[in-house]
Amino acid sequence: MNSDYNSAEMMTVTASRALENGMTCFVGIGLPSEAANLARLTHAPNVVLIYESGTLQTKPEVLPLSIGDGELCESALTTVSVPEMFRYWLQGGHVSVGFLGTAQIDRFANLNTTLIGDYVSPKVRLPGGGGAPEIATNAGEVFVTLKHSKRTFVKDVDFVTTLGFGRDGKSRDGVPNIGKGPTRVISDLCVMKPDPDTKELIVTSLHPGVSKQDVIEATGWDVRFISGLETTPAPTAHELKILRDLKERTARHHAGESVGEKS
Amino acid sequence: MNSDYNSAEMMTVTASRALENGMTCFVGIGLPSEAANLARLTHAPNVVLIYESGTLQTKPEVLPLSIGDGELCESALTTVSVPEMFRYWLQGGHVSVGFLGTAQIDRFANLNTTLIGDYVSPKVRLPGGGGAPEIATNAGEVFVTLKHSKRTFVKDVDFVTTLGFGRDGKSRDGVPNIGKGPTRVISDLCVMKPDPDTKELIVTSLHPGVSKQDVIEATGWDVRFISGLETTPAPTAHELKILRDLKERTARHHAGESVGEKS
Amino acid sequence: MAEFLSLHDAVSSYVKDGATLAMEGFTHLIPFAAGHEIIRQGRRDLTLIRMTPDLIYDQLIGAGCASKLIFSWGGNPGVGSLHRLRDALENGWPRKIEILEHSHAAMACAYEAGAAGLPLAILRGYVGSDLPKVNNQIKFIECPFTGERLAAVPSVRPDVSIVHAQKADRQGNVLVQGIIGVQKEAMLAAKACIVTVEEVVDDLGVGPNACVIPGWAVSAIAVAERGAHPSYAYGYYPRDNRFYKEWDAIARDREAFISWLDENVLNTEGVQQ
Amino acid sequence: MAEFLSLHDAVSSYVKDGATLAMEGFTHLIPFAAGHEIIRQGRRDLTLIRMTPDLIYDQLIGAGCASKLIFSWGGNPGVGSLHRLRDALENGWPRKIEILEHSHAAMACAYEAGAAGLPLAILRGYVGSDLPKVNNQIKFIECPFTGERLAAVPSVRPDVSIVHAQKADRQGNVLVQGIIGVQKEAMLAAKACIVTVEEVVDDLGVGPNACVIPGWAVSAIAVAERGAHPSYAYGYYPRDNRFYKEWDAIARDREAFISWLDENVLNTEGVQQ
Repeated sequence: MNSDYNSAEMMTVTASRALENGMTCFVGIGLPSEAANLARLTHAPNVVLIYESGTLQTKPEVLPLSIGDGELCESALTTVSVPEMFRYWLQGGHVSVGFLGTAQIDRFANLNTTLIGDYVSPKVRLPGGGGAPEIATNAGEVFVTLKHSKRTFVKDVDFVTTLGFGRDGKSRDGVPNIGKGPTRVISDLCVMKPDPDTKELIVTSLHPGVSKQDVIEATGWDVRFISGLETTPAPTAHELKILRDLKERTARHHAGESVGEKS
Repeated sequence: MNSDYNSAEMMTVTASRALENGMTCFVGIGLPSEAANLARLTHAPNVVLIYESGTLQTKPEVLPLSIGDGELCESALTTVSVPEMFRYWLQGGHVSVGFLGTAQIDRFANLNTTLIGDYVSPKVRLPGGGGAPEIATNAGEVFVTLKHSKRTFVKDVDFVTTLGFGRDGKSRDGVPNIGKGPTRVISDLCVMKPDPDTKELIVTSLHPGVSKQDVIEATGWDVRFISGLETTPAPTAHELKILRDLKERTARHHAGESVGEKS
Repeated sequence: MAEFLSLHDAVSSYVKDGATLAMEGFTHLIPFAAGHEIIRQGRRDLTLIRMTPDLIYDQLIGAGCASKLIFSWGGNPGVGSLHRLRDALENGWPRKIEILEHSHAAMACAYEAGAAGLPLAILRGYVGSDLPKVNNQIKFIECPFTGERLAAVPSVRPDVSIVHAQKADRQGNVLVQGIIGVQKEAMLAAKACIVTVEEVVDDLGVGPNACVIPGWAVSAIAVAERGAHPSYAYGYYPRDNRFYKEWDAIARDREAFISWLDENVLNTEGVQQ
Repeated sequence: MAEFLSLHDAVSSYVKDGATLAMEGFTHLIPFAAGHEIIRQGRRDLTLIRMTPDLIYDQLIGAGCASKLIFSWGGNPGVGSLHRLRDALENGWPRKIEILEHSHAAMACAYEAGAAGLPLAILRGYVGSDLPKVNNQIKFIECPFTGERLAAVPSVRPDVSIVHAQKADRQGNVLVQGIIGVQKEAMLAAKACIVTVEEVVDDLGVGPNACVIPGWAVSAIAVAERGAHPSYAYGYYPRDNRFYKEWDAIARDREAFISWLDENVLNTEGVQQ
């Protein structure tokens, strides 16, 4: 792999490129937030970022650790209540894309952030749904980003916290007032998109230096590749600089700010 | 009748006395607003006044002409949206008393502000329900004030815009989460209260100088008088001074402010 | 993204004959300038939605723009009747008008539900009222958890909403301040929304939780100074209560109304009287 | 009418064993000082309601105060798991805890409905999710106007709500500013509500539409400086992100948690760490 950048950076830059000027993006915390703000600081200065904490059109200088850091409110156009955010802005149809992370994703792009194992006595208890279940159905479309591994890309999720296309790929069919669902998944190895007919996720682009075999070994189902498979363009020097500056500012900010806070 | 005050002043002062410190009053425009603010400026400085325009705990210097005059907002603790006012503050159970006027009232204290005659081709079309239908059922209790006449105090209203106790006096029985309904009606002749059993309005107090016959002749049903009928205490000099000052300030304000507005 | 247009162009591009139109502002910030522009452009067969029709709809109805009115309180606040509305209802002049009548609580909830993208609003309302007998859009549902009977009304989702606001910034973000009524809900519930503003500024200069509607949720912005007169704009000019009182005599008489309309609306090019 | 009490007295008078308790604040203004006071007073069998349990409920659950949790996202934001919550769910330590799990949208609507005095909230939600299979409080209704299938959840109406706010004035009117979350809804939805504030001032000094809750809608107010730490108070102090990160190690280990609790909560008299 190209030594100028690492796979995490490749993933973030690729995810950021999915966002375009004029999109209104409901941003999940973590990787999506990193990618969304990179987009805003590079090719999509007018992308509108919304966080579920109620901050509308926010432009944080540093990445928030939580979905409700003060930075998000201070740099927002305005901040509304959480019920208003979910009722007027998300359910009201003002969000063109929801950008989500997840613990598990399956071949039909269903997301599991609830648990591994059985609900009553879970092997691993995960945080739960948060905003995702309604973001995934009420936003115009959904982008998902997460690291690739057999534990994260599974044939069938243990629990459908958030609808992709359902256990059979058909769960959105004929449902009124529902968004397109996941239109692309960006990992540290590749980009996947749902097959137009079956809605199964197929690899449409491999990141530079990644082989089909790498993806096959990191995917929990018999993964397919699109004919005319592309290579994802590498990050530009500019993208890498902006990203690294952002992360460096963020690290300094979170370390610095907490000092004064301890007693 | 005592020459120191007129019957309209008697009505307003008597209505104002119905309000007590600590009550939270959802105020209708016109007579109720006059009475509520008189109460606030005399014996009940801590009565909380709410108007449907969203103004919470307002203390207008002059009487508003409309339910949403700037005066109400400028003197309010805060101003919320109209949906919030009806949902959180009224329906949410924070209003102890609703103070209403009406065009017609019947023996079971049902209010008609919709029309005289038939709905499809009305003889007289009135403004309609406004906030009253839900104020009357969601407030803890209701006070009603209007001038006495055979046209206004009728046996049965042409249209039940706002529930008193229903056509049969029983419409609140067994309804969950409903207020007590009208507990007193203040006119320019007397005070009426619902009979505890039948809910028919009966005269409990005659204003000074008013005879039973006066009330009988001005009432559209065979009106009854409580045993131990009282005489309403006359307005005090202080109440009259505050009321007249308020109305005089109001007249000056509405005349004055509009001058600059015409072009 | 909000487009800055002249009032004439904003109205002509978004308000079509037969449209469902909500012009809101609860006593405060009533978009009179826009209403007059609609009359000048001779729009017809409009379904007008407004909690309090007020003088603005009395004028549109008297001018023959409306075929239907959805409302909850149709008076001249503190003065009396809306005589043009009554003349239309009682005598069909200048044309018959259909009405759908609600309570304030139901309409406020219906706007809220419209903004929330829901098909219905639910409230504890209309108990014992005759209104459900004359409005077939009022239904009742049973709460699946408590069994309580609650009223349901369809959400308000107009083709176009028009509101007046104090300010917009150059990106088209709009500030509404003071009595905010159902302004935000009306804007968000509609397929398209026009905002007239007193002025356009560089910076709205408000606190973190002000009622600001982002430019990307607005279709068009038109500057209309004193565009809410004879209602008012908090921070700009007070309510012209004298005009509200004078309106009673003007609207009582068809001839007086027609000449008022000629002088103050039809023969002006958007100049505020 | 709001009563000014010490934090100790506010908690002891309103928070009883077995109560249904909502302590809100969406990342911002989380009432940690009140949470620690509840732990010190040894409350038991609480049903805890909160969209994001966060460290505050990780601490109450680890201290054994709770028998049930109603929530929608149970992580340490940007850090990882809430290990005390997981230990209770996975191993029943220090006691078994029952959970009722929602999405954010549903809980936000449930608070809104609670504040609105309604028994249920309706939303376009849970489509295709397995959550309704494990939460029998999620039902579906059919819109009587459109036939659309919509989710219904019971409104949230706690016995007691506790929130932290920036300021109260001497009449007990409360100002919440910045990320207001579901603070107002939690306060209005509850039978009783306690507000801890950074300070009491003569005048809140805010604009006409600020998020101010009148004193007559508040049960008790207690001054708790830095009462939201390690979360933050807009205008007073920033979020202590370092502590949120350090919590991961503390909460991972039962012994480490117990000694943290001893040092920082149990053996302090409401002194904020």
